[in-house]
Amino acid sequence: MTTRYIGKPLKRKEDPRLIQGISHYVDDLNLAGMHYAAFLRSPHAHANIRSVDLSKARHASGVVLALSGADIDGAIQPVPCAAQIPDMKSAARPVLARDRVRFVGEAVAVVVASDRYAARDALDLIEVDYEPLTPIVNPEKAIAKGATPLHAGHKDNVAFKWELEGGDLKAAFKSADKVIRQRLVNQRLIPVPIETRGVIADYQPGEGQLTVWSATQIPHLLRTQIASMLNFPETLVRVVAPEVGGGFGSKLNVYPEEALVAYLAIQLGKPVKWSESRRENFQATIHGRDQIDDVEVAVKRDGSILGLRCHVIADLGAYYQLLTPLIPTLTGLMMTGCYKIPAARMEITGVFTNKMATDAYRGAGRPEATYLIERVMDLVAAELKKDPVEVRRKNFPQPNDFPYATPTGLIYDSGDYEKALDMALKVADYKKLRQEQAKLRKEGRYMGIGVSTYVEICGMGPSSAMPAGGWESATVRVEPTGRVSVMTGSSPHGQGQETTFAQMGADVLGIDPSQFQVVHGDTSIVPYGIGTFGSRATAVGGTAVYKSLLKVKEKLAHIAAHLVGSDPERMVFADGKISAKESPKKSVAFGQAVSAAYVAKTLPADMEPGLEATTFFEPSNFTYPFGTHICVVEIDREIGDVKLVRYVAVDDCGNVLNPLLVEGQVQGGIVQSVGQALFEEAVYDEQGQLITGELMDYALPHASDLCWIETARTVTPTPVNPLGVKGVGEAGTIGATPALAGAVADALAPFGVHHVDMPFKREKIWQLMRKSSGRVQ
Amino acid sequence: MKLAGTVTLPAPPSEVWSLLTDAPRLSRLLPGCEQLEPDGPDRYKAAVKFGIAAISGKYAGTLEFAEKKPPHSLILKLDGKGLPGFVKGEGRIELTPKGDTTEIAYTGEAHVGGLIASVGQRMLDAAARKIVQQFFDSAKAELESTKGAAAEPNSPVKAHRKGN
Amino acid sequence: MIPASFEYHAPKTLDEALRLVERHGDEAKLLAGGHSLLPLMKLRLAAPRYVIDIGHLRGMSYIREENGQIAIGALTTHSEIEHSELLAAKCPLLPQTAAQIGDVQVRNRGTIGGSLAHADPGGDYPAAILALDAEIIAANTSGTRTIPARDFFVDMLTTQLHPGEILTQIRIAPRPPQSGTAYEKLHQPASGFAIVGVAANVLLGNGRKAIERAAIGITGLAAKAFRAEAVERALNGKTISDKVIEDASRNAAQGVEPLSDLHASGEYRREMARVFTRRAIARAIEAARGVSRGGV
Amino acid sequence: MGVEIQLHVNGKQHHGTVEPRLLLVHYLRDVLGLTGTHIGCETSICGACTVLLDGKAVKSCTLLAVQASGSEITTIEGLASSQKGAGNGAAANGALHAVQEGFWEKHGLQCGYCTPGMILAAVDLLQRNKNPNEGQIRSALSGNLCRCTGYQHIIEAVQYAAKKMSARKPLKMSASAGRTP
Repeated sequence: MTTRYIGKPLKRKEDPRLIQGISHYVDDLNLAGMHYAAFLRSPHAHANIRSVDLSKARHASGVVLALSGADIDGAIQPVPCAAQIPDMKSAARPVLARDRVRFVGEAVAVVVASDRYAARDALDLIEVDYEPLTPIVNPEKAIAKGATPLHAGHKDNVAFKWELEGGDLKAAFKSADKVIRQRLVNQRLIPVPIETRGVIADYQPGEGQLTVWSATQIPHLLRTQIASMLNFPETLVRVVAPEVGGGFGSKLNVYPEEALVAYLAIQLGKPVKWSESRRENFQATIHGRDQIDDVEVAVKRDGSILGLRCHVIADLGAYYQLLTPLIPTLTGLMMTGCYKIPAARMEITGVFTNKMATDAYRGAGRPEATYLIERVMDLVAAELKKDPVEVRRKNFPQPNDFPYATPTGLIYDSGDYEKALDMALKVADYKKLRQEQAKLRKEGRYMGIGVSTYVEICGMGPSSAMPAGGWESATVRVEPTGRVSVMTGSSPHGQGQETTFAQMGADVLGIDPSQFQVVHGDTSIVPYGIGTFGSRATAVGGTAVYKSLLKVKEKLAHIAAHLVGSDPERMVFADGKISAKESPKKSVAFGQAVSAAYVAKTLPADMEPGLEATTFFEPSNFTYPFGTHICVVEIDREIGDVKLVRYVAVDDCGNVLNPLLVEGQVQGGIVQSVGQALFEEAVYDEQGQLITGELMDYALPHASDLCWIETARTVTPTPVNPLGVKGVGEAGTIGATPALAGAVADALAPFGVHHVDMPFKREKIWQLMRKSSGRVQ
Repeated sequence: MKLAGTVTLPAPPSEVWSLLTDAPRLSRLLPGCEQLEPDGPDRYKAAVKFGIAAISGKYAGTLEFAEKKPPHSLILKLDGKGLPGFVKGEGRIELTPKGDTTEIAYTGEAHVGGLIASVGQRMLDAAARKIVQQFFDSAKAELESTKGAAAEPNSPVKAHRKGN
Repeated sequence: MIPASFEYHAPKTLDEALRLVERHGDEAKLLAGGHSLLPLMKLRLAAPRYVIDIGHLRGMSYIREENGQIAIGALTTHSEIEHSELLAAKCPLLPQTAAQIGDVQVRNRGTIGGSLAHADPGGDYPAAILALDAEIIAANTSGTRTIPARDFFVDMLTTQLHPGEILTQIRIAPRPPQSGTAYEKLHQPASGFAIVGVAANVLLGNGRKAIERAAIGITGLAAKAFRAEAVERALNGKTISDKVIEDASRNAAQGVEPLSDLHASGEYRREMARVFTRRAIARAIEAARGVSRGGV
Repeated sequence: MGVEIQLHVNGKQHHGTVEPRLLLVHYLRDVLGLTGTHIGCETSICGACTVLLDGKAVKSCTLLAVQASGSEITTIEGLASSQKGAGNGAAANGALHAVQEGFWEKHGLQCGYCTPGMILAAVDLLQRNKNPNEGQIRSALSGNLCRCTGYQHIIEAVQYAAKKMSARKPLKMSASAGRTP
């Protein structure tokens, strides 16, 4: 295969419709006779529901239906949780609260009206009598003795305990020169895709067909779950994910509204739309992170790490969503990062609190792990008065150590960590940065340099390690006209598969990328698939496409060889032709061979007509991209403001299909990390009120908050898939947070500060400097 | 949200006490109080319009006195809900004679939930302070206007007042 | 988010608008650009019965010289102020302040009159208006009155404007020679509102070596914007030095109860008031020196 | 109680009677079917709903349709063909506007949801400033949030458009044009 398109920065095929505003997200779709749903949500974090009075709302103008939890009792199953951990307690989220509410924003009633304004007005007419209960907000208090359990039948608020240990930990700590301990808080975050969620459901009673449009990352899993929740035949459910305006994990879930809106459409026999408001998105779409880590590390004086021990308190919120309990366990698996640490132990306590559930948010458990281990490396460096770069280098596995087995049971596929580190040091001119820092410190200016060397688990993943299948499907169908449909289960929401898969197809079949149509997100067209998350679209979904392409190619080679009288093994696909290697004259146009497959008059003996292949690709392992990020900040001594000065990212995601898109993913991921490091924090007050409930109070990074991001790459292909690609969707987010944290701690080192919990809000930094200003070195 | 402070009112504790515990008079002090009706011993149903400028909402709820130690101290409990959210507060009021006047020390805590908690956050503290200040300003004015005169006897325990 | 229903009026003349606000009193809300009122209405924190849209009134959007003063119509947008050449020459503090409000879209739509009448504690203009000793003209059906900026802001979201009055104009005396101004702001990272915003207006004397008169307006710190008189007293008549500026700035929060919220505690706000007051004064002095050197 | 409005949207005149509380963004999307204008935050922070009103970028979620009556509006759908809104960036024959082209060339979008608002905010900038530097672009786009791209490719897209537009026949700029924010 000649790679004319793979590896090239092709412009995206999906962009023309997006930049002209003529594509369709859920809320852009309108069906005849559409009705609108609106949800009444609990203002209390914890309360018994004494009564819900819908009588006024039911009589309001335009209202056709109003329901409370009692009205749908038993009709809809609770929100599913696919993650299973031994001995975990049940905590299923009802689609509408019945007797008790357990977080602010939990849906209590739903109204359907003829337009969205009437639906909203009717909410004000619903009267709910609540009996407020004491909310449990702090996870440490939630598991303290005497705390009242949130869920009936539980004896406490511990959802589960999970442990993992590898290597001889006792020996490690016994032979250590030093043991360093630190408590780290990985704050609660709100994913905030710019498009909120939205659902439309339409039911055709004659055919019994239920169609649900949802802003989802997982159309097929959603279809199965809606069918189960409603006890509706799965064969008659069609789920469509139209354009999806960002997800970051928050749309990798099954939500009450998805089943409820479908239920309402069935009840009413009318199409029903629900568009999530931003406030609802803050309160009732999954949150991310929220871990308290107590970590201990055993080190030698020379900087080598002997053992790592960690206890994580994971705040799960009030109920499980699809993957809630699974997320912190990924932190456990990844805890030793990109280092050769002989022994490690992780204990996780999952805790129920009166908050929205946490679940997969970009990186999902791995940013937490990288943050944990990278903070540890910085603390070790500070304690041993070594350069953070050298401590890292000291503990890297070497290229010939791969495949490398971690004490947590993972097998890292391939890597050359030092190469990426060296490249980053060179791009950043690390030596010079350190000199500049020393000079500025003398002037009373506080510049900090943070280094993060990371590895991540991507390409999720073998089914044995996944809660609901880790494979991906793809069908490639060459249509009679020679155009190619690629049906992928990796339903994208900004990742650009329509382009990258077309690039791949073009090289495999020797035709132009414009000949390809990548179809996704419609369960009635695309074979069952898993979805886009965990940086798996290219590594797993792409491989499925690649394998289907090869199958189609092989068939075409046979047809072409049969037509020109040559050997299928010797057929070359290029420039829209299929030619025999030995003679350019023995050649057919691509379309001619395709036509032969359909007209079926001149096919080789025993060959089926048609030109279509489907693959369900099961990866043998995860992939493990890695890299080095270097961040430079300067802190305003008077205000505590952290200003980004430079950012260098060297990422290795294996082979690259489209460098432009890879760069975009890396930059976006880094900025999402900047958000966590500098601004973002979901704050619940003592009463469980979410007081960062709108974008007026929850700050996302703006263009004006950032510096130029300098990116570079090393390429270490993975042996896990034939494309050698590893995945890049989360790299930026996973690599960047610790680089920022390291830079801030480094800037504050003259104040005797070695660790600060995120987010690095001005006042926090200002207080730290002020408190220790007497100790400035 | 915590509130605390002291204020001096121009009357001896006995008069201040009767002002604070007499529902109809009290209703005139509470900013925005539109209705206060008895609902059991030391307990009243209240309808209040709270807010600042454009941001205001109607709340229905209860007002309760507890641990009354005339004329020294009492606890005032407020509980209300409306479309913008709910408020639940408890305040302890202590009266100390200072010559002809009374020094009032108050400490209280209020919990606010719903819409106002999540979007009005940056204004809440100041709004609460303002409401407390208005309350004591009205009390001052009331005491000054009735100075020397005995409190009105047994007016019907129902008070209405139009908005603020 | 959808506002509650209201009765809508779009008067064609100011007189008509005045009659409407007189008739509906505090049940009516004026709508100009809408960037203060509509967010509140969409959240249903505000649900006025009547909305009187004065945005279509002609002749209330202007920046011009009148009787030796600069007059700005209440409906002038932030972006018109930001880009006004007249203001850049005669009152640069206002364009500087306007440029720091919200974002481009908000500045294209929000009006100075609406912003001042709303009196958000984190609004930017109040600091500048105070430092400039501006006058605010309010009209009702029986005539107009002039409110000095110092008296205009009463409390959080509360101004001197009575029900039935409409803010129509802001008047500012042109900047005397040897004077300089600056607006320094610490913005809330999510909304862009001022956590602390300090507008400084200094008049230099004694061969530009001393401060003859200083006016300092501070917003964001407290429930309402105010003049930092203690700072002004500490500056007036003093020979300029870093120490004088630093010492004067220490009085920025004197006698003021700072706001405290999720984004900044009272303690932090108080300290930032000091820092930003110092920065604003220093920059205003620089501007005064630079401009007078330039011979304008 | 309906109120009569008339608006000029993407070069077409529209008359209608609307409920006074109807937001401009809902009028454009639900009444006119112009769904390229998106709703992101509803509190005038994110800028996804940005349209050009009489040539200037505004947030249509914080405007009533009645307020816009009598105005000219350009939405993303009409940008390329509407000379008024497009300035000298508009290309002939309904092709792409230079800013749209820049976003495509420089991969200035991923999920595309913030993109229409981002493009219109960039058009507003380039009308005022033909050759903005990085800092000016960052500041001019601070009323628009993007959660996917990290903004860098968007900045490159705007720079691309600026270059492209200045290479074309210069348009007569209004009095305020050329000022930097």
